[in-house]
Amino acid sequence: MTLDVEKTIKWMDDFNAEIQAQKGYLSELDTPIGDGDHGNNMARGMEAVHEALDGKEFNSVSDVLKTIAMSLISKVGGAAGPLYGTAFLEMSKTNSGDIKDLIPAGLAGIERRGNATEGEKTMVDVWKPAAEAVSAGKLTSKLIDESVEKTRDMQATKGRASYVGERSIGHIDPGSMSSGYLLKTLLKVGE
Amino acid sequence: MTLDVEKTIKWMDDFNAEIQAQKGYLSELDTPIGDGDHGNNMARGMEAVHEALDGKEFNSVSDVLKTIAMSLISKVGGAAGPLYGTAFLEMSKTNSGDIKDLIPAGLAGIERRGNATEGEKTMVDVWKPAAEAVSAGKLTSKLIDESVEKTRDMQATKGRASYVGERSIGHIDPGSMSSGYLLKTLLKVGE
Amino acid sequence: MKYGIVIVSHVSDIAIGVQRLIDQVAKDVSVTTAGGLENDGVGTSIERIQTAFEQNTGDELLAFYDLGSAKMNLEMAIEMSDKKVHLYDTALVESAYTAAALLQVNTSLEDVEKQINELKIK
Amino acid sequence: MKYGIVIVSHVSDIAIGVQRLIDQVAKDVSVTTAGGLENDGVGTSIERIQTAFEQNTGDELLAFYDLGSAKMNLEMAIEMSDKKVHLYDTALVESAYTAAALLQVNTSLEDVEKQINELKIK
Ligand SMILES: Nc1ncnc2c1ncn2[C@@H]1O[C@H](COP(=O)(O)OP(=O)(O)O)[C@@H](O)[C@H]1O
Ligand SMILES: Nc1ncnc2c1ncn2[C@@H]1O[C@H](COP(=O)(O)OP(=O)(O)O)[C@@H](O)[C@H]1O
Ligand SMILES: [Mg+2]
Ligand SMILES: [Mg+2]
Ligand SMILES: [Mg+2]
Ligand SMILES: [Mg+2]
Repeated sequence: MTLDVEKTIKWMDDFNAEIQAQKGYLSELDTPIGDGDHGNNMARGMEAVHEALDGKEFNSVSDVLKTIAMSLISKVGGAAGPLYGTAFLEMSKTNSGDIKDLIPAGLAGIERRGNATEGEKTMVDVWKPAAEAVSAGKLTSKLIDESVEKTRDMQATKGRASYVGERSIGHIDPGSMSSGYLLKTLLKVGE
Repeated sequence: MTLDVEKTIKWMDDFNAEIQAQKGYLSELDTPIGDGDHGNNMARGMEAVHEALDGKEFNSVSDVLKTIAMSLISKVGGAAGPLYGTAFLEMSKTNSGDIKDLIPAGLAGIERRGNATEGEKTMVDVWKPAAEAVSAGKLTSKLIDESVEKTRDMQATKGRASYVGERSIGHIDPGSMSSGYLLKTLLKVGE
Repeated sequence: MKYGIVIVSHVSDIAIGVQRLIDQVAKDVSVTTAGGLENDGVGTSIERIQTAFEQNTGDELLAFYDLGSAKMNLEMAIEMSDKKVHLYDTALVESAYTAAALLQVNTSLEDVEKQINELKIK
Repeated sequence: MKYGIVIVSHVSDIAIGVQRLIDQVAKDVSVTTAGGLENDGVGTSIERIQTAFEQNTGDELLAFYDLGSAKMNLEMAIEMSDKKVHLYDTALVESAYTAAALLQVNTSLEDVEKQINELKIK
């Protein structure tokens, strides 16, 4: 699937709608293993994205992706800001609209910024299987949901959740959940 | 030499006068190797001591010493507060007015509170030789001045001055200087 | 056993700021502070420390401080206190945060100490 | 070479408090802060970090932070900055204090780093 400017904006509209709808749930996920603000952070960031895109003209998918990155970087306020921001910056640098290029580039950005690898109970645990599946042409909503769910039994070794050690087991990682929304709304704009 | 209530109060009057006169100098000593407040700390503390003693009746030297301790503990604000405070508390516990008992007790209090030993460029470097000399009946103003001066070439390994490491060499330790005033005014009330 | 946290700093802003940071992740842990001197001066006050001990609703307290002279005042206050107070020579902000996050999820004192001892720097 | 110090914290009070603590012992060292979010929120803002870089009169900067997400924002700001910025994974309050005290007496960066690396905890 390949994004154009219109589809990219549609993607963000859908993601924004999902974030605003799930804002409370995301912050709830962040409460037992974090500081309970992930939903608010993402909602604030996506509002800024919406404002930055709304009614504007863009020459390329890359331009849209860069604008998204900048809004997230400056407005999210939590770890998710630099992480999603770097993901979108790296996507923008591919100069491609093909999700086979975009998702692996986003993953690389998150891994670098968060210094994280798979199995640390972070959003990497959703981006990594998604990047592998998209390369093989096998990315589905089901696979995304499963990766999100798998973070439940992991012990966090990165981010705030790592402070509670073993007690992080048994809770879905909030950043993985929001990444799931992001990737599923991306799949949907291609349908 | 043995203190009585009157002499103890006279000692504090003299020490207070000296501290107020040398307030600027003590803070100046504390500037290159500390935070520049030792004179102000001691001046504030000794004002509180003066107020606590002024016009009051005391039954024993121990009572006076305990009152001094409490004022210093609560009013000095810097490291010198708990250090001098503990010194006076320990002196008070000896139930003696004999400076052969008092100075070693004060030293023990400072060593315990500051977890310091000789040679670390702290007030211990004045109290320790004074305690030894007083036991041998050989405590003089000259000996006190010399101990103060010896702190100049030491490298601090305790207190704020320890943060600047080698750069602490070449400056007299402010707490040693104020301890010098304290012990010299003590000798003077016995003359 | 209910544990509380006490933050002692030479500057009131630091003490209050650390409290804000850890309140976020430990809503049910009692956190009290002793920062600075009267008239917003820089230093530590044994009376403020004693008040922080008293106002804390924890039965046993974990105390964190910034610089050595705060430690001396803390030790004096501990000697005078009825409550059991544990004093840590660990990174102020980071160990208070770690302890708070762990106490919030009912971690045992032993396990909390295992974690924060890795932050020992004083 | 003139060095400056930048303090990044999730809470504005912590950043300002550390600045007050170190100003005491380092009157001639430029110290700037980036604490919290707009409307006194808890978090870190890349824009505030960039402003702290710009307003610092040091030619090279030493940056200290509280928690991991502050580090990520710091790293982004460093990538976008013209100034050379050194980032330390050390105890926030204690290492900023140590660095300030040493820079005030013109210690070389190498020697400052030797000291603060002993406070590495992140
Ligand atoms: N070092 C890291 N690497 C990758 N992802 C991380 C890292 N740290 C945190 N995250 C992700 O960020 C999410 C938390 O985001 P958020 O709540 O907005 O930030 P904060 O923890 O600063 O409050 C986590 O659920 C996790 O998925
Ligand atoms: N650990 C210690 N043991 C003994 N004396 C100490 C110790 N730390 C500091 N001092 C003494 O205290 C003096 C500094 O007192 P002051 O300036 O009032 O405190 P602060 O360092 O808190 O500003 C030093 O000059 C030194 O003599
Ligand atoms: Mg969060
Ligand atoms: Mg947060
Ligand atoms: Mg001082
Ligand atoms: Mg002081």
